Amino acid sequence: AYYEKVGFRGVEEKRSLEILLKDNPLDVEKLSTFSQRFPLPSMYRIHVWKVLLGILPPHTDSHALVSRYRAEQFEDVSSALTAMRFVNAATPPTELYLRMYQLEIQQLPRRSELRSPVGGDEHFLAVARAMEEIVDDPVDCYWMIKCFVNQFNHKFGDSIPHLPKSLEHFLSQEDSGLLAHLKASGSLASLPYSLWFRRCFAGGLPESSLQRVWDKVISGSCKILVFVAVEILLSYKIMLMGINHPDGVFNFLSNMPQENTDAIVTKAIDLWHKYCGTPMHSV
Amino acid sequence: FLEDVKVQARGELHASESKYHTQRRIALALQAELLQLYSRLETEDSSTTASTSPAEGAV
Amino acid sequence: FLEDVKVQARGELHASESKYHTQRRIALALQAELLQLYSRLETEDSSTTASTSPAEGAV
Repeated sequence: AYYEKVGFRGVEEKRSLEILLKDNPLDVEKLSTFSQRFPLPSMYRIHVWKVLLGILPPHTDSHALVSRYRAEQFEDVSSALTAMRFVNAATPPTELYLRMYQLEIQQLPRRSELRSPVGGDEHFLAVARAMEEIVDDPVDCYWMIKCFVNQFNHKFGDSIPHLPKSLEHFLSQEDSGLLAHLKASGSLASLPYSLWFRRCFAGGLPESSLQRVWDKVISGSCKILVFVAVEILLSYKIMLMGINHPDGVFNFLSNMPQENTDAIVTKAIDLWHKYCGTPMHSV
Repeated sequence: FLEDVKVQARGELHASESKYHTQRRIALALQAELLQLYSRLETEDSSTTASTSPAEGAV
Repeated sequence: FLEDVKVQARGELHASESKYHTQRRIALALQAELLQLYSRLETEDSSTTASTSPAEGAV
């Protein structure tokens, strides 16, 4: 039954994605729709993400040239930072990526004032650490972090502040008792919203689960983040009902067990489709 | 089809322009760093002069 | 006509790449200057240390 449900469907899906990837130029719209509806097969994930994030253009004839340009840009920035002694051979890659990003957006701090990372830096580093788990090649990794962060802020920057309200709404639909408890204990106001809605669960979910959530974020939905949060709350309901202090709730959710995360993400995607519909473009 | 060729060219041009703009930012960052270093050198030079001049005066 | 568009696109890409390479040379020159300054600063720092240490030794 499992094979029929997941395996067979998976083969069909993979075949239709392969057909999409043979298009030249690639139909970015259709690739987004596919990625909204189905999990990406892991062998194609990075390629599809690069197209959806605009790292590779739709025309496959241009991929070799553009990849070369991307690699040159990476090399230019990283060697300049080395010359400026912002980084050296011992610098962890994620910190290198942070400094590269800061240089590119003209927000590189003075070297004399190099501080330990703060606020937005920490979000960037969390995303970088997670991306590093998913992407081996440093050039690809940097570009994906940079474009993920840029696209997320650009597309969803205005929506992020509303996501906690949205979470409250859907939780009231799914489990009003749990919502009432979270409200009464004062926990609702201090859930780990930054981890959930700024870092997109980077550092909160293991990479195998995280990449299925990011499939949806990269292909155009930030709502999925709300449903993942709802499912996390529902999964740990019994535990949460027993904690009466907001700090306790925050700490538990910030370091939640990493066991059932695949199931949580699967349920979250189902819930998201239930409330927001399945994108119906033919694939 | 013509549109297609244009879109493809635009994709390549964008990637090239992105490299160029980043190079400009690199140059700016390098200049800022150089400026800082030069002013540090000047401060050190003048403090060296300051510390040696009393000795010279004594001679 | 299509050929025309392609030639134009190639021309634009060349121009952009040429701008890029010029900026790159500028950045490399700045980096070389930076390297020199760093080594000058280090020499001065070490000579400062060298000149003060005998005095300390005398005390």
